[in-house]
Amino acid sequence: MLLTWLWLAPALAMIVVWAMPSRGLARGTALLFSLGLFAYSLWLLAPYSEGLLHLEELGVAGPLGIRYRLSVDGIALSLCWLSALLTVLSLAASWKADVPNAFWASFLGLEAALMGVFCARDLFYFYLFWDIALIPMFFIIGLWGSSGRRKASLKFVLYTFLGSLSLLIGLLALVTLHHQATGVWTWDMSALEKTPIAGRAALWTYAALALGFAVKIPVFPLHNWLPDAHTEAPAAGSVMLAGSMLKMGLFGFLRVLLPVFPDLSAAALPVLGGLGVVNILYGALCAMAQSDLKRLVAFTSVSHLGFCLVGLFSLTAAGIAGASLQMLNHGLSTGGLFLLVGMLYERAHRRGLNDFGELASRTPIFAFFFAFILLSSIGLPGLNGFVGETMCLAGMAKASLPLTALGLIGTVLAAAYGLPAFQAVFWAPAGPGSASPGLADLDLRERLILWTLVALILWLGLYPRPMLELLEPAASALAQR
Amino acid sequence: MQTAALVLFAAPVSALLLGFFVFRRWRPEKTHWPMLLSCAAVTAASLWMCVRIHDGFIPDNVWELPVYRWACAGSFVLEFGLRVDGLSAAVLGMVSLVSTLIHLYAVGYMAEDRSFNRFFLYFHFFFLSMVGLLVADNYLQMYVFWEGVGLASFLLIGFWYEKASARAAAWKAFLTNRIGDLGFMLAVFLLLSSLGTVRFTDVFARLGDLPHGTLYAVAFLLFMGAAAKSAQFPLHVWLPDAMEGPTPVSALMHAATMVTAGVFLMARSMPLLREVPGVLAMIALVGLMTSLGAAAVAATRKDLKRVLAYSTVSQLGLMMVAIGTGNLFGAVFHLITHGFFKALLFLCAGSVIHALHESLNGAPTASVDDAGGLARKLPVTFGAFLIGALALSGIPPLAGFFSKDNILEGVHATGSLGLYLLSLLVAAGSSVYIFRLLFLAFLGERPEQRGPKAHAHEPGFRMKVPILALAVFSAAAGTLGEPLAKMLGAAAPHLDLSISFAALGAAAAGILLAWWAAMRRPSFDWKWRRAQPELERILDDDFGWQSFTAACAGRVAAFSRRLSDSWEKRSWDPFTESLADTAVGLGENLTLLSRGALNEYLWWIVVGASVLAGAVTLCF
Amino acid sequence: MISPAWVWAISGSLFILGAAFLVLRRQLIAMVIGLELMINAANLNIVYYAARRGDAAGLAVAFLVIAAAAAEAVVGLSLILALLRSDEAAETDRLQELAD
Amino acid sequence: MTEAAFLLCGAGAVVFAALALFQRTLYGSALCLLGVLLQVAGAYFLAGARLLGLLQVLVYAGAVMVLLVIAVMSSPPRLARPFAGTPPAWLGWLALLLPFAELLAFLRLAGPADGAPWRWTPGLETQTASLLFGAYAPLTEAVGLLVLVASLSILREEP
Repeated sequence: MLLTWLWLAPALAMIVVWAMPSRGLARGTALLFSLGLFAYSLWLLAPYSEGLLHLEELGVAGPLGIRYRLSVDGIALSLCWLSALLTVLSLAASWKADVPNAFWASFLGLEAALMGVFCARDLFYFYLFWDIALIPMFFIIGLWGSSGRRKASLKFVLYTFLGSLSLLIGLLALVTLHHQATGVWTWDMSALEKTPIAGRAALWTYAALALGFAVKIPVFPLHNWLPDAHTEAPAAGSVMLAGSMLKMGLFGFLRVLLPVFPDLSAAALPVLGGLGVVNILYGALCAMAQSDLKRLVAFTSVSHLGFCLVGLFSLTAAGIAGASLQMLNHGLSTGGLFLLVGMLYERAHRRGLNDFGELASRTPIFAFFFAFILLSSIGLPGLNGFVGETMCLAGMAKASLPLTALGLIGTVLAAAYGLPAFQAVFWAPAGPGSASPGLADLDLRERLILWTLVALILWLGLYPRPMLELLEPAASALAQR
Repeated sequence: MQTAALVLFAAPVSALLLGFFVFRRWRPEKTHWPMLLSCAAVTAASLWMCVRIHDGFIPDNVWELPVYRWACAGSFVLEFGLRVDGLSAAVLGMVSLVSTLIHLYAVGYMAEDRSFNRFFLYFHFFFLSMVGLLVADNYLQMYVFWEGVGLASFLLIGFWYEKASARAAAWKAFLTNRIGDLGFMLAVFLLLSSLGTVRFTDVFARLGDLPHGTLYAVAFLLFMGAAAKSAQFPLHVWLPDAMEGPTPVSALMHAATMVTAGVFLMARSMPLLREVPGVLAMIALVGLMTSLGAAAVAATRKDLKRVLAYSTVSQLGLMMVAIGTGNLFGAVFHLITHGFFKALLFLCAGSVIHALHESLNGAPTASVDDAGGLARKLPVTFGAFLIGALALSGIPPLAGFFSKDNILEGVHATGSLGLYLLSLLVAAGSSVYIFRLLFLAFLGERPEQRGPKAHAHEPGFRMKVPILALAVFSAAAGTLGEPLAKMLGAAAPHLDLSISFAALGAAAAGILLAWWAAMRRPSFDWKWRRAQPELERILDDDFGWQSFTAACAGRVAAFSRRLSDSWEKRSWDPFTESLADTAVGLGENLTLLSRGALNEYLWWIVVGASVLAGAVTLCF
Repeated sequence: MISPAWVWAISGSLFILGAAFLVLRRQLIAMVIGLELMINAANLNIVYYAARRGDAAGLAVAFLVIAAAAAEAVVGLSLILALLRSDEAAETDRLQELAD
Repeated sequence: MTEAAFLLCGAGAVVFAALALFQRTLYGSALCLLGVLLQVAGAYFLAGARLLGLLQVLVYAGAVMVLLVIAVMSSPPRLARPFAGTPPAWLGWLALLLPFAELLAFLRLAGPADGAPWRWTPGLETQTASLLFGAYAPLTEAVGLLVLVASLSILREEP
């Protein structure tokens, strides 16, 4: 029952928080609960043995071989930590927002669905949680976003539904083909591994599943929903969206596609690896030209996830471990950036790059944190971004050199979008209409949030070994296939 | 040795932490104390290491200490470790010595600056990264500190961030370094994917099983990284603009230490380079081209620090020539002596700027027009500048002569006369531009100069001590030849009289030319500018290279704007959104069918029935 | 023995004429007439085959069809009368909306 | 011979239907419908289903036509006579007299049904009758009830 609590507890808490009489009470319990859940997910490491934590199978096999199975490996556990941590941080960050109970409840609901996705072992439950995760995020963007929230949330939902439709088709095809080939109805991932399906049918299933996951990662052509969703979502919402929801797509690749179709994934290396590189370059180039800070950060996350994709499809242990580490790094650094932009927006209600002037002198603490997290996101060595990117590209170097070189150009472009933005907001003199004069520096609560992020970034940057040892067995297991 | 290595890292880190958490809040104007202490500690440790290695206490001059395993991933293992051998100890010694003196100088120079604390934090962070870079035991760890140094230069060049030129220069420096780092990193990946390790010892031991193509690529890419950091031809655009930073920054980073990191990388991967003679020749060529071009531009610049910047580029080119001709000892020896006298020249320029502070109203650099006849007002600075100039142009007793002479011998040994003659030309050029600066700035006044007729005052005591110390070092550094050769395990330097006389002649010719141009014809410098504005513009623009790189950057920015605006905003985004509108439109058209006209309904019934009937008849 | 094709031709043309009535004429009453035509065409066919094959059930069906058609006509016409009473409009293009 | 007559009646029905379509007035159409019904009745007779033909004339040509005529009469004048003018008189006579002429012609030429080449199965009608009130009894009752209910629709509830 250990794993079931991981998603069941936040679901129950959601209802409790929703029913709270006063808003302050709801906010308090939500934050306390998320802290508790984070501690619980850390404690889960204790019984974590080599390979899978343990297989939780409840109830009897339902129709078509569907059975409630949960299990978690190193990568899934780290993603659970990430979502738990980010929920705590985003709840703490939106402490001052005057929002109804439903706001806090939807975050807990989102957390429950995310935990479900990361722990699901049965494809049916995986899909179930996959779609449930969409609903709270729709409310978060739709109800509490900024001006253009209607369109953005609708676009977000339509895009992701299209993706999950293709995912559903893929899953159904996979299961039926498996049944035809082996005569066994099963949705269990480990049973479906290395299915004997081959030929065109396998190709079409693979394509459908890949499309379903690709919409979520936002791979290049399907990424339009991301910038809008981010610019319109509230700060906490975009932290959760960028921090953990984008990882669901990658996790899907990692957990479903790679083990089930190893040979096809190897064949798909040039296509999907290439798309990863396109993601890196496209995200970086678009970020260079943005004038809205939040939109810039949104495009940076497109670029970072491109690295994850490249790492994943190098199909080497280093690449996959690097990709999963990069998922964590991206959660921390982009989540941090969104928190910072949120704090800025909370004070000045403006997000334009040239709306602010010499913030370095007016708000030095804010400047320090922004600089630190921005440097981690453009991959300065010694911080976590660099570790992830190096591992991904080192993995890909084994597979194909031109892709690695193109990926590296992404790091140069990262400096090209990161530093001018920093200079425009913090160093350039304040323009006539800029909102800098009245800005107050960070208070204790915000500093505390950011110090945890800085500490994690530094720890992952300087000494990533313990985290890598956690990710290593799962990654090399995938790579061997 | 263990403790010395520990001090190397512990001292700067603790100073930084102290500075950031303690001094920043309570006593910002005192932050230089922990920094100076840590500098002293590091200098002591490194000198002690030099002595240990020199006296042969360490087996075959290499001392390695694996510290911890940074990341393990599948086939390759990345470990952080220290490696101090003759090369790194020598350069470390020079770097720490020069840094301590410049830290001392900076205390005086930046005394009245309001963000004094921030300056010293960045300054010391640079010092930490430089030390880390020198003692790294594998390429990846070197890369980590390599970028740390790049970040420090970004922060320090853009220290006075109110000025747009400083911001632009800082960003340009970081981006160009990042482009070079792209090559460096690609080389690291090549090594990782083919050998599985990047430790120097393992890589150099297993050079054999690297295919020649990869070896060639790795060497070229490493040079690309070094070229960016040491401002060689294609990627040297950032160094002249880097003079926007405060003078101690220019002195320490853009003269003595940071820019030599590229040469250090080349020296460090010498065994690898020796396997690929083609790349060595290419390095020599690029080095020569850079030094010639830089010398030509330096001889015509009016701005004090810009002349010195181009002179650094030229001297680095010379070091690259030494590396290119396989003369590792010459390059490292010149690197060390250059570190001393170039730092001295920059510090003297700093005191000149400090002295003329009022008339410059805050500009970070002084032009020759502002100076003029300073010798009488600033005797100490003039004396030090003279020593530095003599050392740079290679007059015998001083350091420059020995190291430059060694490089010329190396070049001569390769037998290619053209290379030798051009190197002589570079040696002459270096004495031309430095003495032109000396004559214009210090001796003899010119009508065009708005020089300090009244009130230039000698800089304070704290700034004079480092200048005098550096003057002594640049005078005495020549004697370091033998111990350095012993540490590097290279052949002891011997003076080939014919080459030294040729070098001395070139230097003397250069001085005479400078004297003739500056002193005999006082306003020559201004007259030819008015006569050929075209030539002036080309030289100012680095033979058109600065504007070319700016144009490339502009084109990339324009492409990114076009990509994000016209593609993302106007065609791809609306396209996906139009899918929704077409769906809605389709729906509306379908509703037109049921407008309520009964006859039409019946008509559709009849049509449907007939189609059905047709289908049925077709089936049977 | 005439071939059934003739009978089919006749009942078919009757049926099509009925359908034409239904589709072309705007008055509701004309539609009812068209409807009756269609029913008779079908009935004619049934009777022909019933007679040819001597199948009593066919005739029984014909009986029932006539009865049903009568009931249907009654209801149809009463509806039309109701319409006529309400707003004097018995043409299809006036009757666009369900609610008036 | 009777088959030919059968076809003749059918053809007549088609002619009348075509005429109905192009009548300018509703009266005209109604009359033509009467013609069609009678022709079809004739066809039933010739097919040997005499009871059916009788029923057709009785129920259809009688009751339904009356209803139809009432509906036409009560429809607004503009509608009933859209192009001003009454239906041509010959049409009425034709509709009524043609079946009798056919019947007479048939009886005179072919004689009674016994000479029908169609090998009428004797007693076809008795079988249908017994069938209607035997196996199909519930059905016929239901249809009767249907007609009764349908006629209720004529009642007009006072507004």
